[in-house]
Amino acid sequence: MSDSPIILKVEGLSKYFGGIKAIDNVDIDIRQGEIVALIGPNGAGKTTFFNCLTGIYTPTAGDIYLSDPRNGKTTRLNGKKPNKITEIGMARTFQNIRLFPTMSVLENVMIGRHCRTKALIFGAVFRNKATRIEETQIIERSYELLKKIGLHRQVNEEARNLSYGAQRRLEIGRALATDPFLLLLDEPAAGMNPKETEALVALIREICAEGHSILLIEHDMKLVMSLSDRIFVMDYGKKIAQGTPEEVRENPAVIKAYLGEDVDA
Amino acid sequence: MFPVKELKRSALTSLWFAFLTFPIMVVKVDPIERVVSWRWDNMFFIAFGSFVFSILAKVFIIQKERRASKKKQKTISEPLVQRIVREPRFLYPLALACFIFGISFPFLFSTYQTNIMTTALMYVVLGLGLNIVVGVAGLLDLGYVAFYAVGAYSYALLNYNFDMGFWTVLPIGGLLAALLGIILGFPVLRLRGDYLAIVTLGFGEIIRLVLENWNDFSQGPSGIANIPRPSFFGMDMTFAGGITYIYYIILVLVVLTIFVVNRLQNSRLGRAWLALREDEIACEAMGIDKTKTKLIAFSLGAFWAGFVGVIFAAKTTFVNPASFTFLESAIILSIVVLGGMGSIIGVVIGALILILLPEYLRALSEYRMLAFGAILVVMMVFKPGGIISNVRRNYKFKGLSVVEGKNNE
Amino acid sequence: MDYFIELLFAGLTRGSIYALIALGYTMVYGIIGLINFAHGEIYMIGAFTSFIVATVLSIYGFPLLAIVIIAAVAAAVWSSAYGFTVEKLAYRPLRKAPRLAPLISAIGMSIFLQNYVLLAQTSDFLPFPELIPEFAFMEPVAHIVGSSDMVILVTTAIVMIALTCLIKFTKIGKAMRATAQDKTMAVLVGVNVDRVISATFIIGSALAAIGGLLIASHIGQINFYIGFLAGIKAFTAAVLGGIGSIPGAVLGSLVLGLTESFATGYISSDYEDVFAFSLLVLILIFKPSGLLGKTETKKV
Amino acid sequence: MQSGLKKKLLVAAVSLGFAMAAPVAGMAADTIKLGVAGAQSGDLASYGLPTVKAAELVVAMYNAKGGINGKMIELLIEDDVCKPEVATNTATKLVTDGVHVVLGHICSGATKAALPIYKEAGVVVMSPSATNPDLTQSGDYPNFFRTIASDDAQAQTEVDFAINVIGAKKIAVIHDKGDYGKGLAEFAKKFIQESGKAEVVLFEGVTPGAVDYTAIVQKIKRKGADAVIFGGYHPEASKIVSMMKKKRLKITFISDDGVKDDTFIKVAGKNAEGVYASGPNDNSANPLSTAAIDAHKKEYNEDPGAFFENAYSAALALLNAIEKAGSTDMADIVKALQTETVATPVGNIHFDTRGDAVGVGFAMYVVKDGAYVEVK
Repeated sequence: MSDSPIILKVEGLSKYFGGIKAIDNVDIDIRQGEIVALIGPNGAGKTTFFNCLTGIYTPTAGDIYLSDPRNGKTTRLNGKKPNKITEIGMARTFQNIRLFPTMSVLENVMIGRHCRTKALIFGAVFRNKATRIEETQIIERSYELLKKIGLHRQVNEEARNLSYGAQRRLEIGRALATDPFLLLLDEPAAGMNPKETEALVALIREICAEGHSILLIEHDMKLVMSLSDRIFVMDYGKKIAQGTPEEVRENPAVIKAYLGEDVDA
Repeated sequence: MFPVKELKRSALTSLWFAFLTFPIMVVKVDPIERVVSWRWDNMFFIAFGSFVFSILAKVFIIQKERRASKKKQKTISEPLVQRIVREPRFLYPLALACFIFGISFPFLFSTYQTNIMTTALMYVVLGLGLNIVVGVAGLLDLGYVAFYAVGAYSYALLNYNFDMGFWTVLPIGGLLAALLGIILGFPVLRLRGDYLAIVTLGFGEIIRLVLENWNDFSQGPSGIANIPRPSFFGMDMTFAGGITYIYYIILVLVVLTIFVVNRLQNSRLGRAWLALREDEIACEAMGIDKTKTKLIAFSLGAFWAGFVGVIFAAKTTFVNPASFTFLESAIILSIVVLGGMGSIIGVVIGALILILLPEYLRALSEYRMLAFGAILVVMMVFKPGGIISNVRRNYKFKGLSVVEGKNNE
Repeated sequence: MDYFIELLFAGLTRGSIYALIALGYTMVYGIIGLINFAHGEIYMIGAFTSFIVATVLSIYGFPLLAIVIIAAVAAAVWSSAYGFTVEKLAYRPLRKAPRLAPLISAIGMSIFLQNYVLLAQTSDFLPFPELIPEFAFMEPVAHIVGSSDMVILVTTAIVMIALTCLIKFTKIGKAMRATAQDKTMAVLVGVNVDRVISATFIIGSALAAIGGLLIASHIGQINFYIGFLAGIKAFTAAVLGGIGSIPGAVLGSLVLGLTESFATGYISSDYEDVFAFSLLVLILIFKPSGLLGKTETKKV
Repeated sequence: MQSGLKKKLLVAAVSLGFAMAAPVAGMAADTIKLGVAGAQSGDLASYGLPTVKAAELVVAMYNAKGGINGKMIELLIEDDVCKPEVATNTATKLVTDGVHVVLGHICSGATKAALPIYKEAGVVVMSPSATNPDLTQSGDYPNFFRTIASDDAQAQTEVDFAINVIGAKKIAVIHDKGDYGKGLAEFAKKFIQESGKAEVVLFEGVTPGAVDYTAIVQKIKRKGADAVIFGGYHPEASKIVSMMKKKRLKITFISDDGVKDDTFIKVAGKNAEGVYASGPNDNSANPLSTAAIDAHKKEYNEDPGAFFENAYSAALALLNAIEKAGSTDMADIVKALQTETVATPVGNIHFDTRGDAVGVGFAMYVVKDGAYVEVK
């Protein structure tokens, strides 16, 4: 893997809230086709880090570069709006699920297609041929994705009526609908039972095999260790370790950070 | 059936209201003649009235709870109205019947009735326009009347200064309003909900104040008179003919608006608006350009208001700033919320109720506004979703062939 | 220079008037996030109650000081009662409803209360008794700042300090702050949220009533419609200062009052409201949460 | 396409409306229908209701005598809340109901909006209170008449008084930004400038309902004005005079008919002393006027309100014209109005070709010991 191109490069990223250093000078890089995990105790700044990457927060210092492996174009993400970043090809899910609760499962995924389609007022009102074709494609593509994440039987259900695990999967499906090359998953297994988690692991592998790279935050160490190619560890806003699962597992700094916690759990 | 404890509470409620309304209802002073009149009978009415009302409200609530608990097992059955609306086999004949009725209206009823109905239909279009902004996209706009004013003054001024005709100005008025919507929307749409509300309110007031103060431009508070009615291929029309003609224009506009709004709601754009209303951050993360999408909604709403504004000027043949106060915005907003946000039929019914009811309640003229305020409150308390809530078409998926179906809620 | 000082005091008086009403808006908004459109009407009812009480007492020949005190207490009591009742009837059932529902309910309540007073009393303007006498010691500066201006300025200052203390140091104040920050957490730590919200409405309404008495006495007249414009302006001031923030409401009110006063004095009163609203729009564009409002960190 | 149930409701609403409209519309055709339109509810109701009462009194008087040429007179009373858009509905309703002449409307804006409708239907309209000069001077409304002098005449009276009687050199012209007040103030400004004897040092509008007028009063003081001419209604006027008193500004305050109202004196109290206001000529010596007021007191147990005498006179003039013309045709009525002089509470009047009453004028009044007295 180490020879595939770097698609995300973060250099010296910092984010301060007033005097609090939520992220302090963090470097990270992700290569095409990798599954990378970001771990750390609660409050280590992982989600804040995601929010900086996806443009929800503006970083205080540092640079974020995203390179599209499909055309090799590199963009500096600092100060870009979240929707622009998604358009470039990095999509995310949320730790505290943010689906559109009263919209149907299908519609939730269709929203993901928004940034890859064009129809505006004219198309909406006149429903010309191009618009009709586009709409059909949106629906077909969304249905395919639902099949992949195993929600096609609940296609007409309202999103809020889904089980917790299904909602998490739907978030992944919705993010995939934006055609990303890099997918950020924020605690995708939180609240799932072991069976659901197993299915999730399979799903993530499948997504990765299709050519998407993945950066995930997760507390379930078993999942992290079995899934990740590389792991970054954060604590108190700083990156304290990085490496393969084996290297990280033996790193004394990591053990100290998780003091008292069962690392293998 | 009715517990004694509740009776006691009702008695307390009535005592409370007797106390509450004491200075305003009972005491009346004449500061010049220095006489005080004590209207004790009012206190009795208030106490008695609030006692009865509170018992009625209790009974209503108890029954509602009972019904709700019964329905728990089954899925909640939809109200009749919503079922009819959802079923094409009911809807289409009904829509056709309405349309035929609409067309024959001027032949069935007097010119006066036609005129009133024209006003009501204007508010239908205004409501539908604001519905795009508030109901669908979730942007609270308290200054909608500003765009209405822009439309009305576009026609008045363009006609007065350049002798432009109704049909020429109709699209121009709409476009000017939409343009203004974009200019205003651009800086303010990034504000959070309630800040947006006050800024739009302020903007509505600014437009009115400018019209009031800038005499050279708008002729100030005395307004512009003798605005011509729309022409019909250059023919002169009798007075009644003119009213009927405007009625048909607005009827066509209503049909057009319903058509367009319906299509917009079921489009890529409409989905984005709905999503935006539910979760802005998730929307942005899904690649939706928040500002652009909101701006489109805002200016489309404005466009419709401008349109109706032109018709308003043509119908009234006179405009002055007094027609475009905050109360007008509040009424249009009430139409949207009362009818059911986001629901086209709801808004249509809401507009007809709110505009026709006061017109036919002339007999109660003094109590009209009192009743209007009370109805708004009672309606919201007992049915906060509006008359018809959430009749929205969702995409239903049947196998691989996609059919547009109806909502499942 | 004299002219500047005259306008300065005119602006401060006007700003203080707005502040007394704006505090109620900002407190309610801070706690339940509702634009209480009926607040202007509560202010009007406060003014009317004090008008009725003061006139009745003066007809029965009470001394001025007694009239002022009784009228102020009565206005505060009844306004609070109205505020309490309005919240209970029109807002409390809507706490879990869609966001716009309580707003429409508030607009409806405002229209209702206006017409209630119109029908129960009169549509005419009525002379408000002069409750603030002309103090002899103010005479040398009366052309700049009169007795009633002085009383309004001082009252606003006292009210603001008292309110700040109340919120900082008392139990109910702490409960208010807790509720404003996180309603669910407040319940968990044992705060009776319903009671806190009621208390907020009661305090806000009482302040509006005091404002009503002072302002009506200052301008010397009253009718059922005075709440509307004053309410809108005060609300604008609250937003300007950062809605939800108590010092913000006062600062916003003073800024608004001064803007209007100087705009009238140096430019033209034709466009005084245009200046006021333009100022609001400008400030919100550059500082979206108002002058002293907290910039919200998005919780993702 | 989903217009759905809307019409179901509509049918109900419309039939309701019909039920209410029917008794009025269904009367026999051989009555003379006198429409009365104006604000009868809302915040301006107090300006419109006295007109209804005046019409009721006059019609009762005529009908007691057996009507006009054997026909009884029927009243059609409609509310326009002084809003232009409502006024067009009101006018349409009256025209649909076959009205012959209309007494109204009350506000100038509403009148302007309604007039084209009456014009097309050939209905003569006479207002007791719409003072906007355009109504008669533009020549657009041959069917319009009024028993009140227009704003420009009133402004002329005020300006002449300020310059010639008071001897003002620097005049501040203030208005309330409203239809009536601003129109009047503009004429005042124009006449002052044309006279060349005084200058307008300030011309500005105040916001009605604002909580405080200190800034504008300080500005008047700053400009060194020796008189204020105010165009608008009494609530703002009383706020301004009391604020002037508080800020120790002692200059002459001259205002208009909207202020020449006893409510002004009640509200402004002792601050009203010395305020000048123009108003219709004093008719207290006219026996017709006293008779009309007595009739009102007898019938309604209270003193008549604003514009009562003008409305009473207008009703008399209209019915007299129909009687003399022997027809309800617009052309005949117009001719009779212009040629036949009729004795009314506001004097013996007829109308000029523009529609203004000849014989109605303005006089200046001053508040003295809590009452308006005419300045001789």
